[in-house]
Amino acid sequence: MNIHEYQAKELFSSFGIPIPEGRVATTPAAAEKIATELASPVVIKAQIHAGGRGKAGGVKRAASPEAARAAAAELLGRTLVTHQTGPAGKIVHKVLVERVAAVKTEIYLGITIDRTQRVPVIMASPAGGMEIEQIADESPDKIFKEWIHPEIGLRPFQAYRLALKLGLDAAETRAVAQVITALHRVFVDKDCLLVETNPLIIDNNGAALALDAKINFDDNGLFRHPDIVALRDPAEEDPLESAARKSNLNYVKLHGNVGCLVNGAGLAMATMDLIKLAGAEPANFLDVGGGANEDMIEQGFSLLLSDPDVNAVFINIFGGILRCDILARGIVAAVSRRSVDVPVIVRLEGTNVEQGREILDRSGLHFQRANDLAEAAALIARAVQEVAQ
Amino acid sequence: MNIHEYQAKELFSSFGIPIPEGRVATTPAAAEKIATELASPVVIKAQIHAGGRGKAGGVKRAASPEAARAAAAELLGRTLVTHQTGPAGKIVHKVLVERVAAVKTEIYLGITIDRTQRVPVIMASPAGGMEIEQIADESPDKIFKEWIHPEIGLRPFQAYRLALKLGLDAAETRAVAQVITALHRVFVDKDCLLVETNPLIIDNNGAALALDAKINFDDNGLFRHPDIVALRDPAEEDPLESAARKSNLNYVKLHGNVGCLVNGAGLAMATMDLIKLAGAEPANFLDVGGGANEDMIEQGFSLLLSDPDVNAVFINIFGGILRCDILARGIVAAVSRRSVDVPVIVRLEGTNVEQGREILDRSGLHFQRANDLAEAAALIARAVQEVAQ
Amino acid sequence: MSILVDENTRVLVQGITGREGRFHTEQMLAYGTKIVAGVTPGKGGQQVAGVPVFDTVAQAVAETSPTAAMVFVPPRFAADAILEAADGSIKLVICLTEGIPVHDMVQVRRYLDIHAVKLIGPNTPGVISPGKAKLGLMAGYIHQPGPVGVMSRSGTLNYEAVHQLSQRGIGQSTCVGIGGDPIIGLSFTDILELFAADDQTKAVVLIGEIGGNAEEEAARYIGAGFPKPVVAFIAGRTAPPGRRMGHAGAIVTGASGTADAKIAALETAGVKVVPSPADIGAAVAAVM
Amino acid sequence: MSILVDENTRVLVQGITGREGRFHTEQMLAYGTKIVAGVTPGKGGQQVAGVPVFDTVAQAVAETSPTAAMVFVPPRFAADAILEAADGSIKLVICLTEGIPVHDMVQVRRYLDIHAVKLIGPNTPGVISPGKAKLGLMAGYIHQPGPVGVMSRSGTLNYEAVHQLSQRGIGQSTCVGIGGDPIIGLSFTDILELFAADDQTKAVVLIGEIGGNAEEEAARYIGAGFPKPVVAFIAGRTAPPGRRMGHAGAIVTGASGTADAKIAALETAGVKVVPSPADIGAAVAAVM
Repeated sequence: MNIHEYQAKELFSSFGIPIPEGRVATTPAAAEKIATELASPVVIKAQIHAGGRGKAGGVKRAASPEAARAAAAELLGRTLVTHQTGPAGKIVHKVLVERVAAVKTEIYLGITIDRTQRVPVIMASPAGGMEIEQIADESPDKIFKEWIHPEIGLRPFQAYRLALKLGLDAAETRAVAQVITALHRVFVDKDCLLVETNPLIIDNNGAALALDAKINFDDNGLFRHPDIVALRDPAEEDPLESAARKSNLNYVKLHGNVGCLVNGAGLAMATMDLIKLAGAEPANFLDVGGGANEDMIEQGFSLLLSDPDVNAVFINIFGGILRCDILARGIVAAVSRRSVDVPVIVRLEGTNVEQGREILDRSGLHFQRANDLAEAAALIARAVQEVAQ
Repeated sequence: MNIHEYQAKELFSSFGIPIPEGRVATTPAAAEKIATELASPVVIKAQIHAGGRGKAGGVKRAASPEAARAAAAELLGRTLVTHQTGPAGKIVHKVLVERVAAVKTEIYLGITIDRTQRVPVIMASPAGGMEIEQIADESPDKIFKEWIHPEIGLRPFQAYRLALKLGLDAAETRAVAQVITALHRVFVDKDCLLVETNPLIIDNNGAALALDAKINFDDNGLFRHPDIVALRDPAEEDPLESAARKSNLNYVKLHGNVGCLVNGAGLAMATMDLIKLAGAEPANFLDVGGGANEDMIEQGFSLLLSDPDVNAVFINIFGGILRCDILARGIVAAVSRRSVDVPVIVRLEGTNVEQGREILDRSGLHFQRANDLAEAAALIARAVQEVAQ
Repeated sequence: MSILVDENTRVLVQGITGREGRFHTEQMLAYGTKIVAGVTPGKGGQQVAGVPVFDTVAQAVAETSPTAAMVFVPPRFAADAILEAADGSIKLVICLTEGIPVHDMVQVRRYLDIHAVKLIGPNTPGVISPGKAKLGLMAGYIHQPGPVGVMSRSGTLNYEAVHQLSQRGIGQSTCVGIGGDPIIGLSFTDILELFAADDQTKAVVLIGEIGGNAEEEAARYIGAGFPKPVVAFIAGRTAPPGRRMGHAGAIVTGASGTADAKIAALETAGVKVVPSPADIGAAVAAVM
Repeated sequence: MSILVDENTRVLVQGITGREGRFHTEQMLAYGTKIVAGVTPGKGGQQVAGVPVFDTVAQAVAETSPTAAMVFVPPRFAADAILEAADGSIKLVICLTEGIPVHDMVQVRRYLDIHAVKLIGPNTPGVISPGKAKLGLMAGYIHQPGPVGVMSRSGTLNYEAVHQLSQRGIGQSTCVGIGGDPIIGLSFTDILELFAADDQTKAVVLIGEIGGNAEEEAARYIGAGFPKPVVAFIAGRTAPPGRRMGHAGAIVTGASGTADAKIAALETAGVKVVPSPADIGAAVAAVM
């Protein structure tokens, strides 16, 4: 789960990380008021769940309250397209109005899980303000890392050792070491997958200040953090994806026209690969997961049918935890509520497969049965051709 | 560092451990008022830093507010002698007035550091209400233990496994497991050497309730816990010991007449042994420690001289971290401020011993020099005999 | 032979009284797996399909001496269950639970390493040595005993591969789902080491997917002299970059986690990588 | 020979720029100890008595390859310093600091065990192999090279024992203060194992005190066949029970920690236990 920059900054601040003075506004008038109160040049930052806002024109400076109002007016309601939003972009509903800081030095700090070492890793770079991937490409020798020993956690000597590599003076090094320690507490205490501040700056007074803040939470850990769940912004989510999430389905909207319902993320990805190899494009990724019940299957199938782009559906199930009879009942329930006017190809195998097939056979649903993936690929290719004609 | 039962209970409560309703009173009238407000039979418990209060008459029941007043009047100002106070006893300045609980089951729970395993150990026993030493003597099979893996901390399965051994029903077992988990958090979060509730009871409604609470904090960890330091009750401490503590000296008043000033706890204890073998009794334990400076030595020596019981002093120093020259300067400073009318025996060895001896020799202090422990023992024996004559 | 589990494996099922735990206990018993005990706190003294249930792992261990534990408990309690199994000196734990917080797994994995406990998963369909023992969720009937070791990050793709093999009459020595989470127990490389030493295994199928670098590590290991033929399929070649596709494992980050990078690494190591998931069976038949 | 430290030991001093760190660095250099580096955060680039100072252990290790670290830093930073030394792959750490919170040491000791790092202390005067190297606070001049290994929980009592030996012309192989805190690194038993294997050591002096059960454990180990004569003294026979006498170690709790219990256990194991601290030297002379 992602949150907005302003929310991440508030969280940072509650862990003792210094952030610029500022507030969020949803109207140009509110932005002007904040700028007046700050009595300083301000920066106006579009609040959407995507990086790359600066390059896309989502960050503006304003020297006066009037200019702040104008900048906010320009951003609010506008659709911002960055390299992370996809071509549809995202609508700006909120802007963050902040006091402009006097930047002396820009630093990158980030914490994530290193899957190879199986522990958290803290990354720091004096090349702040750039994307970490870009730093890694262009100057990998400027990325410094500390791995956490889970049995003792981050230790002060590590925070200091890492900060020391950034080439700062003694007081600045101590300030950055403190920010590193606090960032790590955010990372651990809030079950994060990523915590990042880029740039963390040293200002003209030698103080550290997080000019940006990005947090990605582990969805699996959210049950421990009702305070974080409360920060969710439904406006940032695709409506179909939100509906899917409410049903505990893992759904990602894509740009093709063959809807697919699969159990297991690996098989779901392989199914997308198969659809492509058959000359078609998947309309979505939908993993109903291992623990799916009838309701979830029904929801998932209805979701596919409600996507106007879908003109063929491929159900590909290899029953394990998810039993084929449950799958079949869910499909039947969905079909009983709405008409199905696109071809449906079904490939069913695994636990309780006989019952599942029997239930589908008796359901009155018109579908094409594939006995294996090769057959399924052929049926998909044919269905797509027929639709195209 | 120790705190009162009522303070420990408040701390327990802040960690979610249920405690009986009650408040502390310093006057009989206040005790009556609390009993009136509780509108229930109450128990009146003398608040001193020592166990064994029940047997010593420090805990009384009162069925009415008037009886509560009378019981408080009897306890407040009285000197209570328990097996932990020493023969001098302790004066009761406060009483805790609590609602009487309906006890169904009494349990012992305690957490301390197991020095052999080098990890915290949680102990539980269904033989609650007895001293743990007594349970260990009389029914060792009724003490159950869980050791903590420091790399992962106390885990729920351990708290449950331990609670399960107490022979309670399912809901009670869960309640006790929760108390175990919370007690462990107190133990770790507050740098404790001992956390104990004895008894923890199950009341008639099946709820767990800590009827008693005992905490001993690690003095070395107090710098992290100003909230705990604020709970210190100077009335509970020997004035000489308090003065010593303020000077960072480790002083324990004893009942003999040979004062001793030593560096190192081991040598200090060995010095006491030596005094006893020489036919005398040590007046104190005083370890000036390795990091002692001139001031601390001066304070320590003055402390000895201010004890009216002392009629001979033995200074036994083997310099290591503490250099002999520093020791000597401290002694000289103390002597320059007050007359010394008791025999002083000095045994000096170790780092900078030559400078130390020279400083003492030139100080004008009359003292007897011992070249080794055997000589020191002989000099002590003679000094004690002379005083006795 | 076979690896990890066989007819002598004595299994403890944690969370045996839950819906899935109960269902799969029955399925595994029907397959012939030797399930000796179950654990559910508060349910000690009950039986599930004739298997005695205990309140704690310690009790189950004392009474029934299991050699492997299977964890069926819900995500928020699963880390604790794994640690309880390890604390009970069980040296092989198979955790089927999906959705365990990754920070829990950081702690768990480290603890298991310190105490030399092997973990399969979490978020795995489990392990099966066909004809000997099934410790997992897979449909037993699709498997046949034979010479091919199968390992994958994905559950259902694992079944797919096995199904294609069995359809061709090619049996399996052991099939292992290593799990789809960011932090898992045994890796492809660990399993390859076991397959290398296993007489029964004559070839290996590796089913990978985008994200992480488990496949790249496996490729390095194979390239350094793995003695048996390996066939691989990598799922997610057509997944758009930067979108999360179900497994936390399947986030494409940087060049190292892409399908192309993985395929290139495997091919360099001499692995036969098939482009379509429909071709796995045929490719194995070709190398046998 | 000798144990733990000798003329080849390359020493890193953590907290070298502090008052005690500086003083004892000079003393140790004067004794001939090979001190190769010091560490104090923020003081990198300075020198102390000709020894280069670094900001971090990692830098010091990279530049000077120390084989042992000595920790002189204040109590609230000492645990971190020990961990930094261990993190730098230094396999012997001697921590002189007194007053480290016991919960810090629980974590530290566990981490060192996992990473196979030997710790002496904390709250120890250190280790000296007379004539070879002094890694500690003890006055060097009281020591002589020779055949007796000395170990104790108390610093100054250790000096006392050594002094009595040297006065009689009996030298020492290595003298080890194991530290007086509740949680320490190497125990009496660990040191005895080292002395058992050391050719130079012909007899051992054990200086114990009330509290804990380190002496009882040592007695069990000696009783099981320790091949050299052992002389012991236990301090605190006259200490009143239940009072804290300086070392956290010296709280008498239960029967096992009393001087009488320790003396009985040692005597049963064949150890010569002397009643007065003045008699240690004579007793050793008698067994040589």
